[in-house]
Amino acid sequence: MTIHRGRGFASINYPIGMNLGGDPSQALVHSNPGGKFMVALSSIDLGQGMKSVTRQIAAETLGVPVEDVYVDTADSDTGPHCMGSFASRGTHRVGNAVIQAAQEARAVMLEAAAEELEVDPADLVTDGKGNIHVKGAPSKSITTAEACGAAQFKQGRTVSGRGIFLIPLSEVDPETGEMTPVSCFAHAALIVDIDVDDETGEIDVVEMNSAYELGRALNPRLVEQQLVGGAWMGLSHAAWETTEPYYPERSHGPLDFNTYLMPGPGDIASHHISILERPAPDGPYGGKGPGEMCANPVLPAMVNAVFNAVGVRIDELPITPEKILRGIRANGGAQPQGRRG
Amino acid sequence: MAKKPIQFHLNGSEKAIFVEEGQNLLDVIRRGVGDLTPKYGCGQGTCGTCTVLIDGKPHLSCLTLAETIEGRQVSTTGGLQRGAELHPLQKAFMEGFAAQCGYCTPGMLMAAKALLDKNPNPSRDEVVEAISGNICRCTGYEPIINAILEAAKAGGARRYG
Amino acid sequence: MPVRVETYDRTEDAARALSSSRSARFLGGGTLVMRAVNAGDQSFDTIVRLRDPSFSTIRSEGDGYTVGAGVTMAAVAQSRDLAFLAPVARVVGGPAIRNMATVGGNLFATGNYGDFTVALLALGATVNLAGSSGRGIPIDDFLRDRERHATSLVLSVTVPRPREAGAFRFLKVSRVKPKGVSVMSIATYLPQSGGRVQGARVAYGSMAPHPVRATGVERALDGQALDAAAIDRAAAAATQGLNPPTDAIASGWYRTEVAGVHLKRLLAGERR
Amino acid sequence: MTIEFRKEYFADERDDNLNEIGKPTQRQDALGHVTGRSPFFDDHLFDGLLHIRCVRSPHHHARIRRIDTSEAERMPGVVRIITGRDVPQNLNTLLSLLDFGIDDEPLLSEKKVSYKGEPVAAVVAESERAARDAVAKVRVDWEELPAVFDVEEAVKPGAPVVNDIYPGNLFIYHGKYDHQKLRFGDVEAGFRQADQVIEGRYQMSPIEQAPTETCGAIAAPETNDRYVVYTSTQALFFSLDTTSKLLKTPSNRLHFIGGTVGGGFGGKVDSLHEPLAVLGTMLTGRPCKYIFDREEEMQVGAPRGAERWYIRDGVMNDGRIVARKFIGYFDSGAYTRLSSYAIIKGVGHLPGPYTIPNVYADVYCVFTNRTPATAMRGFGITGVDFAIEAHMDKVAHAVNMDPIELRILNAYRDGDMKAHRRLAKNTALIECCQVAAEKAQWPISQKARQASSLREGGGERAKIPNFTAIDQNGLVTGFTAGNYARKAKRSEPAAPQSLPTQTPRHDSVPVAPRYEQPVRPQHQPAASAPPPPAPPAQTASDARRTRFSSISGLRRR
Repeated sequence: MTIHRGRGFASINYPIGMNLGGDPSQALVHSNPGGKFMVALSSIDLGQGMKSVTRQIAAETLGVPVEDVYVDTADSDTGPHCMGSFASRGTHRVGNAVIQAAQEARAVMLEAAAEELEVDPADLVTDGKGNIHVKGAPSKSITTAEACGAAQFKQGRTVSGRGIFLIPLSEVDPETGEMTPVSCFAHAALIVDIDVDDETGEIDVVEMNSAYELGRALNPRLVEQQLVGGAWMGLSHAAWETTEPYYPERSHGPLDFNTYLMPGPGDIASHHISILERPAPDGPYGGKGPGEMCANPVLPAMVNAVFNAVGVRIDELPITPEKILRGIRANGGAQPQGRRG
Repeated sequence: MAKKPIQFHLNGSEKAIFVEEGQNLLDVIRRGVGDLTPKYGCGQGTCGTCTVLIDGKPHLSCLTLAETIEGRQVSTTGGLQRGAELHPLQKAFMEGFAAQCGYCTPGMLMAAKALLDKNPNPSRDEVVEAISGNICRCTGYEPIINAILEAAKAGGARRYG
Repeated sequence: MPVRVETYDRTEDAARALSSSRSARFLGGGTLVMRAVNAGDQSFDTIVRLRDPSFSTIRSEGDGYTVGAGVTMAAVAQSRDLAFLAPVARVVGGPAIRNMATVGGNLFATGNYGDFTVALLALGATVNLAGSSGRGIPIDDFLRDRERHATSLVLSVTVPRPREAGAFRFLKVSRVKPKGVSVMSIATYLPQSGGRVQGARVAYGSMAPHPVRATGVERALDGQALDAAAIDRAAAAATQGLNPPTDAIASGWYRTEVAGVHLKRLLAGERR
Repeated sequence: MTIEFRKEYFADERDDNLNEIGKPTQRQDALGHVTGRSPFFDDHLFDGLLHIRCVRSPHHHARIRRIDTSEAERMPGVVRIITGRDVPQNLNTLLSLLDFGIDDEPLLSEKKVSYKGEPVAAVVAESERAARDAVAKVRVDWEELPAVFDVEEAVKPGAPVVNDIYPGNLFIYHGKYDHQKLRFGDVEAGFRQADQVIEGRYQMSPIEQAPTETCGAIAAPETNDRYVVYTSTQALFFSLDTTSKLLKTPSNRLHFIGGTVGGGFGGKVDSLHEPLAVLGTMLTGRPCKYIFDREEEMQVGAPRGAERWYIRDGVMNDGRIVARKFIGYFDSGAYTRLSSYAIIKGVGHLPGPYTIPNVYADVYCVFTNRTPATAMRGFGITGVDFAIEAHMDKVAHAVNMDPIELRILNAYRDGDMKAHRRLAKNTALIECCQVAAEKAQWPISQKARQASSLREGGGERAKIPNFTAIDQNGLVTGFTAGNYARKAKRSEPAAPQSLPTQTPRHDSVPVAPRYEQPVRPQHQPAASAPPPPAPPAQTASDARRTRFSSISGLRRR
């Protein structure tokens, strides 16, 4: 038995959202008289953190603490239209809609504050802690709660805002494929180290090192969740998962989690991640969308690592011990390609 | 369809309820009693989202014939808190961002509780073994394993639920 | 058909209920029967339960142990008497499954399941059925006619105590760690006398529709010292007479190719 | 596991001093998750809830001669059996909401089934068990038809017709072609100019999204003659509007509630459950739940479709890629769902994050007798990225070059023209390559370490090729175009000129949509060879000014 260490590399970019029918999303923001804000969306939180990231975006834009904002997702009676949570579009598209809505609400709040303070609204700033004050004169201030209360009990204003994000519909040229598919791209590069057993074709994933560029990390912990979980899913796609193990034959399709294989908690490799943030000019606070791209580099990096380890090209996913073993047999034995780094 | 009366304890409080023949415990806890914390994930015993403790040991409620729990103690995530105070595992899962969609979380918490109740200072391998019957599709397991280890480090798990 | 549940306190009543209906299933830990109930399996409409405590006990008897059919994998793993079987019980399912899955149920597990039974087969256990007046059926025979025994109530299995520590070894090959179903499992019982293997029993799981003996391997080892040459001959004979199945986990080709490799590693004490 | 933020990269493009953005704020839903009280769709209890289970095809391809529900209807607990006749508008395609594609999929099939597991009837019963028992009693008289499973077999003349709307087993793009084209420069000229041509074939597997919560919906009568629907959908209005269309019910009579979903990964877009749950409620007046069990989720729920890619690269010995050609086949399964659009998205992504002067792609959306495919995390991209990056490794090997240095050499940079004819901006592939190499201690050359996405792009690399070889391969007639071909035609919505929907006759050649003989990609003579890509220039570009934008927190160039 020989265990061969192999290293594989892959780099990718990922289009954020998709220009499908203009890819719109909308948001409504309003405050109660106590200056607490509600964001109403019809967007879905599938675990990616939609409620949380839009909450931070709304708070930042409104200029209030995050505790003063709650996000309600997905009631079609109250949440305005959204295309849905897919294509890494949520943060980017919904985030932009929330910014627009929050800007409108913020403008009303500042107008109300200006009226109370008897100043020009253009001279007012928020401190993000619940206060509005005259730029350069912190003592001339009013709380956001007081401003919103005055708006709704004295001045007759609704502290509210509407937002939509819509890209002009991209036409696709039938002859050349010319189009404006998306608005920005995230990037990643990943190196995976694996051990391959040349008698059984089995793989152990030893370590991953990666760099992800995903625009501004709006919430670093949410980004971390996506990257760690996404890389696991990438590994899973690479070397475990299939609904049709003998594709294109339709036989032996798994019917449960015992036969639909995914890496278990004992299969995970240590993963060292670097995050780069090149803000997207059109993203909310420069954010892109890390949710989907995180898995993608792992698949090719894994097959490339197999080649580096034993000289077998796996061009059909998933990588299985059988495919590796057949490859080694076809080559007349393992052909390690030499250590990298 | 014939129904049978059963009595058992759910999170320390006594329940008396009629169950249908062949009904599984998950269904009884959720629809019968109204504790919605254990989740349906497969009905096959392959995902662990319905994990509950029966007399302190983890069981899959979807594969447990409801009438077999007559007189026994059943614990769910619904009973983890002590009053308003979160269980150390719940705190650690929050602080460690160990939940994304949150669907596997109640099952994970019960699997972890079963471990810490008998082994307050588990090794990483023991944690991995303890959650090996629970599928998580979001997190890649790492944050969950770390959260359980953190909860163990914080101690006091046995004083809860 | 809605499902009916019949609960008995006496073994003979449960056995009678089971044998009198082709559409009755015996409920052990629930991992097989309740899964089928949940899936709406139309092949049975009656669940038979037994509440006899002796059904879940482990007794030391003569040169072996009688393990109640209702004993769970968790109970096996914790039993001091059955310490030699603990490594087998521990690789069945996750902790929750092990608190439920029973020795009796494992005898009927199909497909990639039933690893515990593989160990029992290698150890030469006997299966004790209700109403068979104390005479157990050799597990080989039981497995051969497993379907025929579906209407019989398995009371217990009797497992001979291994003659020496280390004579019994077990390996489960899985794609998922730490818990996954079998690519294959291998159990070997190789008692030695005078430095030579006497009475080799080697069994596989997931290499046939039910756990089977690897007779070619046994022949290659019997009467031999367990040295590298004998191990190589055993590995070469690993799949003699077998036609391993193709399923979602692995193809028959792959199982055939790697059975010898895993067998060799098990016998040589190599761990991967 | 370690995570680090490399704030030194692109620091001048960000303002890192914002109040809430960039903070590790706790998730709004964390407390709900750890207490088990986050309200998923199935966490809403209704008295008198009915359960829906579908009767599914055991065959991959079969005509339905007769569906006999009489015995099932007499089963205890059965309240209603629904068949296709009960569905007001029993033909749909998901993206019809965006005028993309032709209705091609029934909610409950009436005439034939095109994949194993396709639903042909639904039982509504008092308990799940009663529904399952009744499903087992529905008798369907099937006439099995030959099936096709391989994408390249399916597009051959004489292959079984999977989907009557598309008799060639291919989705029609822009009312005009049986595939989506990408043409940029002249790949054949590029191959002639190249030192080496490297080819590869890559096959992605179908993959199940496998969320721990299976797909489902509960519908119930609401006051004011409306229906409330609790749903696991990933796209609330997609599901609402699809339900509105299939049930011919005004959208304001539907009140959809969701937003807390136990994982989706793309598998909860298809809107199969909401229409049937609402229909059940309409027909019985009672709350109805329709949820996949795990077995259905695994094999009937739409997977990420398999993709097959052929890549042919023309490469110079110094590693520059001068031409890249793709032939791609998306296995859409029996119906379109979202595969048609995945291809548009994928084509816009080609040739990957590299600047290549000649790029060609023909990508086919192929119908086969398997479970329809749909979205999944990485929609339209994951499969082709696997192909591209596996191929890049082969190219590196062939030219004996370090794989990372090969990527950096060919990487797109700010200002480069992409194959879909838009300029690249905001790029960062090179920096990711450099950081990954550094972390893993994978040595790369000084030149590769010093490269930058910000420099040496644009200029010659910003130009659209003088000549692009175009062709009419795969031309079809009989279809009109929708939104996505306005450049070709601006008039009517997408539809075949006469819809063969009411009585698809499998045994005769469909009349209306007529295909030209499928033409496989051919070499196109080129007028002149385009120049090779400009190698990255050696001079640093101008210093760029930054402008600070307060609300976005960005420094803009």
